[in-house]
Amino acid sequence: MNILEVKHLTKEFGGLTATSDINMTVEKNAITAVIGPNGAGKTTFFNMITAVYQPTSGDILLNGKSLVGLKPHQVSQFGITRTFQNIRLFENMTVLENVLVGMHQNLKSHWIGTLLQLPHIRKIEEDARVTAYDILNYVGLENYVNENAGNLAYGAQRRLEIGRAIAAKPKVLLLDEPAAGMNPKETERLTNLIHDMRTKLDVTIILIEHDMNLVMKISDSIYVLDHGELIASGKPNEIRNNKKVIEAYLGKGAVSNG
Amino acid sequence: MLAHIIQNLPQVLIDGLTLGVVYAVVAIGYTMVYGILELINFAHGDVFMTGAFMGAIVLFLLMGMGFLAALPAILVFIIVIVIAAIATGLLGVGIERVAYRPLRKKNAPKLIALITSIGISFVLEDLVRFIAELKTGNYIVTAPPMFNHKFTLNLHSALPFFNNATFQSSFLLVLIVTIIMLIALDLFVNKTKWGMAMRAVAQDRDTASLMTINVNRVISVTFFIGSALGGATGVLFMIQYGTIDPYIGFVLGIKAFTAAVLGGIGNIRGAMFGGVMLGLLEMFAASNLSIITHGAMGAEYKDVFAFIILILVLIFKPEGLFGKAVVEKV
Amino acid sequence: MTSLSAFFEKIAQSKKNQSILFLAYVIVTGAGLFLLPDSTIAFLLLLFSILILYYLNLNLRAKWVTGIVILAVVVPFIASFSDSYQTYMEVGTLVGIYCAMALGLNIVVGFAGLLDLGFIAFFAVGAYTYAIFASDQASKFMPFGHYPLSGGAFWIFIFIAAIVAAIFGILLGVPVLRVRGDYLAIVTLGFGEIIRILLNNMDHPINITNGSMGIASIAPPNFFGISIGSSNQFYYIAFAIFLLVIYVVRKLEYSKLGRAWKAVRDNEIAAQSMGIPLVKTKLAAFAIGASFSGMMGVVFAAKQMFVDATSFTYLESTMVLVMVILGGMGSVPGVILGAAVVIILRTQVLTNISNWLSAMSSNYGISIPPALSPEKMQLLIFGILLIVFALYRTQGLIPHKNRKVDVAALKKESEQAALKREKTASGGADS
Amino acid sequence: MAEVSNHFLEVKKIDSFYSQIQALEGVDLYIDKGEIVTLIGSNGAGKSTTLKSISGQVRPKNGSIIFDGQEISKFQAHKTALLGIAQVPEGRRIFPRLTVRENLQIGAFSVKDKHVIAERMERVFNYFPRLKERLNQKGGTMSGGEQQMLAIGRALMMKPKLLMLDEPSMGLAPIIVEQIFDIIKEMNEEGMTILLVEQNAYQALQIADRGYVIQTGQIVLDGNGDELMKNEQVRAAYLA
Amino acid sequence: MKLKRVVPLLAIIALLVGVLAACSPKSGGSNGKTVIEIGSQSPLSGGSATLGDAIRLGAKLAIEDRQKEFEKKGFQIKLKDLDDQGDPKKGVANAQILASDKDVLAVVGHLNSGVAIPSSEVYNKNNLAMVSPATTATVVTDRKLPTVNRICARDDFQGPAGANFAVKTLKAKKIFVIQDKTAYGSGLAEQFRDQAKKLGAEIVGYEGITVGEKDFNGVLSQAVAKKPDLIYFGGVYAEGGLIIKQARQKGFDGPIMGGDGLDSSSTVQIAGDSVKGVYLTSVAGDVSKTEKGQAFAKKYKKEFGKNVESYSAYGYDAAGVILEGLMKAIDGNDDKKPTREQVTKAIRSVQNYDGVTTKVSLDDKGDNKYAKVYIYNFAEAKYPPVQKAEISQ
Repeated sequence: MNILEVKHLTKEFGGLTATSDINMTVEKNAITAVIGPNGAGKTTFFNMITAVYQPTSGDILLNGKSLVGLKPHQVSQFGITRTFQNIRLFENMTVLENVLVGMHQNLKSHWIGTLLQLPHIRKIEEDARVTAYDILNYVGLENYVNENAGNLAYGAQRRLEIGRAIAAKPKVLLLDEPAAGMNPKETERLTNLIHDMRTKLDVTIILIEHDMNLVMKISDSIYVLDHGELIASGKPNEIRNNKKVIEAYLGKGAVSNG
Repeated sequence: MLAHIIQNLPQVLIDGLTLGVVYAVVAIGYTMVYGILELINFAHGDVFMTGAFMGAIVLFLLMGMGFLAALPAILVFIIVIVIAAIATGLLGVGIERVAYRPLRKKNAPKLIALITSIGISFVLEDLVRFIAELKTGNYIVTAPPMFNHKFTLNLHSALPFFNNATFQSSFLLVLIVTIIMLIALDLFVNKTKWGMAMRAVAQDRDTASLMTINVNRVISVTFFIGSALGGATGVLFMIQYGTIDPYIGFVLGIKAFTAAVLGGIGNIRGAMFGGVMLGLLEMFAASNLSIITHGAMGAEYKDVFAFIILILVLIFKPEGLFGKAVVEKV
Repeated sequence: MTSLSAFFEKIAQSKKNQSILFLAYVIVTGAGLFLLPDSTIAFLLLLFSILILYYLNLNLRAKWVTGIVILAVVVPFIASFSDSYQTYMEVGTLVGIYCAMALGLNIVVGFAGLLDLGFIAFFAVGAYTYAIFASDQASKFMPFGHYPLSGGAFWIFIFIAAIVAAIFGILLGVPVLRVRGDYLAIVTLGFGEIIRILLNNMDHPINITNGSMGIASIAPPNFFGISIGSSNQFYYIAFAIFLLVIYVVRKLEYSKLGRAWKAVRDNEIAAQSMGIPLVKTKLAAFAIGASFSGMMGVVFAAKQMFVDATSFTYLESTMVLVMVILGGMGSVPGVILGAAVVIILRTQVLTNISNWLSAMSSNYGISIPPALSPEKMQLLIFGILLIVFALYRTQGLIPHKNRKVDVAALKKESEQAALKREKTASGGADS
Repeated sequence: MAEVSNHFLEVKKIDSFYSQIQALEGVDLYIDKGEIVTLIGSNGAGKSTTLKSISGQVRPKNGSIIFDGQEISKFQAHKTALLGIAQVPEGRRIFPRLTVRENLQIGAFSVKDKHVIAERMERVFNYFPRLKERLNQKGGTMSGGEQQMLAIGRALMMKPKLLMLDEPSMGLAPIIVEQIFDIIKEMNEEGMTILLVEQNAYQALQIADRGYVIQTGQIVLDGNGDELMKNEQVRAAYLA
Repeated sequence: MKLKRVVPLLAIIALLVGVLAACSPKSGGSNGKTVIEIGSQSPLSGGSATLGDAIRLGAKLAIEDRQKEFEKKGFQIKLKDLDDQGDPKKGVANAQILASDKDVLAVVGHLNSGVAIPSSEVYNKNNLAMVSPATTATVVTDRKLPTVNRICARDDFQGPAGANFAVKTLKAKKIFVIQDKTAYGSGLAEQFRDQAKKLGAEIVGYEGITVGEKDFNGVLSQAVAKKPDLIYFGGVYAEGGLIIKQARQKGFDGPIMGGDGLDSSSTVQIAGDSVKGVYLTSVAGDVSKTEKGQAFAKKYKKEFGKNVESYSAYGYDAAGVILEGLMKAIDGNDDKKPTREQVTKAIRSVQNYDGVTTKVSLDDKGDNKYAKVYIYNFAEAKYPPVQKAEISQ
């Protein structure tokens, strides 16, 4: 079953085409990778799915419903959350609070209830904290619960972004370069985490990544963008041997040597 | 009703232009600093005020030494405006050194720099008031009258639907000097090496520093020019209106800032346009609001009128009339 | 020096010692105020105990109870022996009023990160809301009803004003949402000015605010038949509202809404991506922040018995902002301290120094020009304070700290919950 | 501190931070005159930070940087540039509202002599004839490839002793990337010392004399271009 | 304790030390005399500082002049002068200070009606008598507070008096009214407008300006275009001076008229030569007209090194009324220090007090029956202007 469909998605910035006519179908519970050189339009593509940008033309369908024209927070409420390439944490809030913000749309508490100290609202908040702790545990940040998010190390910040995103209980999770800045060991942990999330959290994952090891290892399918155009898509093996991809991205050397 | 408004139009234009060019030059000071540091320099209005007082001091000194009577007025004026401009320019550089540079080094949030600028503004207002009061017992300072020859623009005989308009020679002086300043600034910014450096720093500070540009020095120069222009305008203001007090900068500063935002903050030509436009609008509102509203709203609503126009402009064009929309990179 | 600090260290370790020392401090300063009833220092030192209390290592509830007892009972009681009783209580009332306002602005600036330079407008709206109906002003444009309303209406008006101010907050918020960052500053400034000019001019064509003449003879509030007119009575009203505001702020700060504010402040785009509606969240900040000011506006109008537009200038907006920044943006105790320091400086310290100087000049013939009077140098002093704080203590007097949760307890709860889940899961499998 | 170095540029054990986060941890590298050295690594590994630490945009907390016998780790960016280190920043960073001519002129900001500036501009046009056609166009209106040429040209206007390029291939079509790399090679052959930061490891290693691999702020491998190209680890991580 | 925690504490302590200096012990009357204080509140800073300072100095001189009489009875009179900054909030806070000082038995003040109204609520609560030399707004005494008195004329006397003069004497048929949107300016301008209308003059415009600005050309070009016979300005000299000047620059040669807010040397200083042909109504008489007044002016100049302002003499007389009442209260209390109630009553009962500039008899509202309005004209750019008429109620 296709959970997400992207049809002819095009974005222009004042005459410059950032992405043009991108089509993509994502099966439920699949892991899809979007690769391509820097500046190929991958992040713009993510921004359109999450409504940070509105596409110039084309359509995005989640479970058959169009997302075009929605506000970012509505897209999130529909079940798509994301992480960011240049980390966007709430730096002056604690790690736990960051995850709690992620849970925002699923919390049934209301501020008037909070002021009146209604017992069931208190219960919701208490449970939320426990759940948030569980999530932190899950992404391996249980020792930084009270730390300010801005003070975490780079890799930990990336994991917190993932934790925050899954706290929103997304149907589709977009990861923008989750392994950037991680060493091989951390990358391996991340790879396992992504695998695990797919099975445990029943989530569909789309990721942008440059680390080919990771991409080839976990993706069910790969889409390759170059200059805003989709130049190839398919299973990892197909992509690995696609000439166009090799020329545009992996480097010509890979052909002769590979 | 319309006839009334049209009759008065030449006079309103002259008065609006006088006030508008003053707004324009002060607005440029805001815009230059904003363009380069993305900081609203709230103290700029008070730099303008300090310039007016420095001009007054020089003028009184010259008068005390008897130069005022001995020299032609225009020469006295040039001496006064040049000295005041240099002094306020240096003041601006000093303010940047003391209050903004340390924050830049610390990478402090922008709001903090805004707070220091409010602080500087308080200090300047009070210091000037304090000195003026200590000297004269009254902080309202009246300059000796200069350039008060009266002209009448005899429009009525040629164009009977207009009334005659009058102005003083100081109006011509203000207009000519501000236009010279605006042209000189425009040439400086667009044609000289330092102007180029300023634009480069405004566009991309990090990269500019890679081009052997001493960013701090460029910022100092920017503050010097912006403040010197402000100070010179202060002198013009003193000559045009004759009376200054330590709070003129506050009142005028808010308006000039509004003008800068109206034109698109960070854009020098936008500030010029915004200033002149605001001056004209205000003058138009002051002389015609009660005619238009049949007395329901009088001249006292002119500021409301100005602010509402600003808010409307910002709602429909959040980056101002001449500003460029900045797309945040995600 | 080292022995001294070691000594303090030792004391600081024991809660009991701390409490004893604190009690001793309160007694000594209280006795000081009792014996030197006109000494402002004694009064301020007694107030200072609240700050000490804040730093004590006691549990939260004990601190709250002690604080409330000191402010509601000890201070007014001792001060009542002084000739300056009303002055002290007036200062206390003003501190209460401005603390609530600063806390309101703190929601907008500190929590939600929206710079507001026209905040005093909401205070004005609150004050006028009450003033119009508690004087015969309303009868000038209202075709029905008898005005002034009775003093009992005051209590209702506190809430009406909160709502009216909140509506104005939303009115301001709507255009502001399109504008970003520094543009926001000028729009809010403009809004504040518009409100002030309107209040000053709405005497024709319909006389709503009585224009620049202001509204005089505002009826005093009435509390079960007691007419409230003096500062010591208003002190309790201001104090009660202040407590309410603190309660609201403390609860909201760590609620879903509070987190949403801070998330929007820290990163708008990420916050939206987490499902936070930007418009609603920002408007809530403006509305709630404004409502505090509105409530205190009513108290202010009732206390002054006269309102006019001159009390609501841009400078006042800046002063409230100064309180927030000086105290520490986003930090509730900091903002309270900031407001207290600014008000006490303005109304007591500077005035006292000026009076002393003028007494010097008349008693000893030392002539000090009035230009030198420190009271007039308020702006200078605040200006220097602002600069110094911005440069050297960017985070304010009491910097904001995030509340820390008890990790051990969370861990335990989480384990228990996991156990429970397992049980039900296995139970489900069994059946 | 009298640090000595036998190399043209030597970076010794620098630690650099972005606000509180450590971006570089004891990075060591050197470049000799006339070399092309490349620094490869994934996004966020610390490549750009290394360049910025050398150029003075980021001030390293510890360690030293010696250029031409001079300790420069405490220098501000414009001073470093005056010494002859030019950096072509990541993403080109040309001045969008300056014309092409002004962008080039600003590269020679420290030069007073107009003839010298004209001369240098001619040299830049030799490498990038396309720039000459667009002299009066605003920088921001040019295509990505042209912008990259302009950025390199702007750096050349400084007549640098060391040219540092930060991801020149970023977002460019392969054919343009090839052109750019050819020009880089050409410049090097004419005597320019070059430090090249690239994600496109294959292409970078092909033209480089030596290379370093950086991972989470640490240099994990170094060697000459061929060695690295054959290294299994490098191949696995970057060449797919 | 960590250093970071100590810093804010130290900051606060530093502030407290600051207060220490401020807390002067009450000097219990030199040479064994009982101290009685008279408060004074007027703006010593801000746009109308010239007027405010004149009140303060006038009061000071009055106290010095009668000190001997009180010393004979064993009292020493002191002036406690506060700066209300023309700000109602400041005024109220100061009023609170005065009220809580038990030695203060009466207050001279204020200049601005907007400040006097809320402050007098505090005085009234504390039974503290106030005698105002200058607040002209009708509402000040219309509230019928027992503590509130004034010796100057009310707006509903001054404004109409000006209108009478403008319409009847100056024969103005078309009048343009400008006001500064303050309590004082609006109040006066409104009274003027209403009376002028009643007398059959046409009000061709009624406009407001913003205090603190310097450019009033917008309003003035509207005014000049309407070709009025007279421009009336309700407001203070800071704006008034400029309006006069800019109106003349616009070619308006007719008479310009204003209220007592223009009755200051600063008007001349700001307007310069343009001030010629300006008329003003003032509640303050010309001291130079009488011998008594001339003597006062001389003494004032000698004492303070400044020329008298319009309100110098009114400050002097307001304090004089207080001292008169105080003396009566002392006499009525067996030469002991009287209570505030006694002083309040005694002041209200002052009749036929002969001051340097006005005679004072207070009515049941606290208004002065003998309050007069004077009309002045600037024939030359020189202060004081020439007195043209003296109008009694």
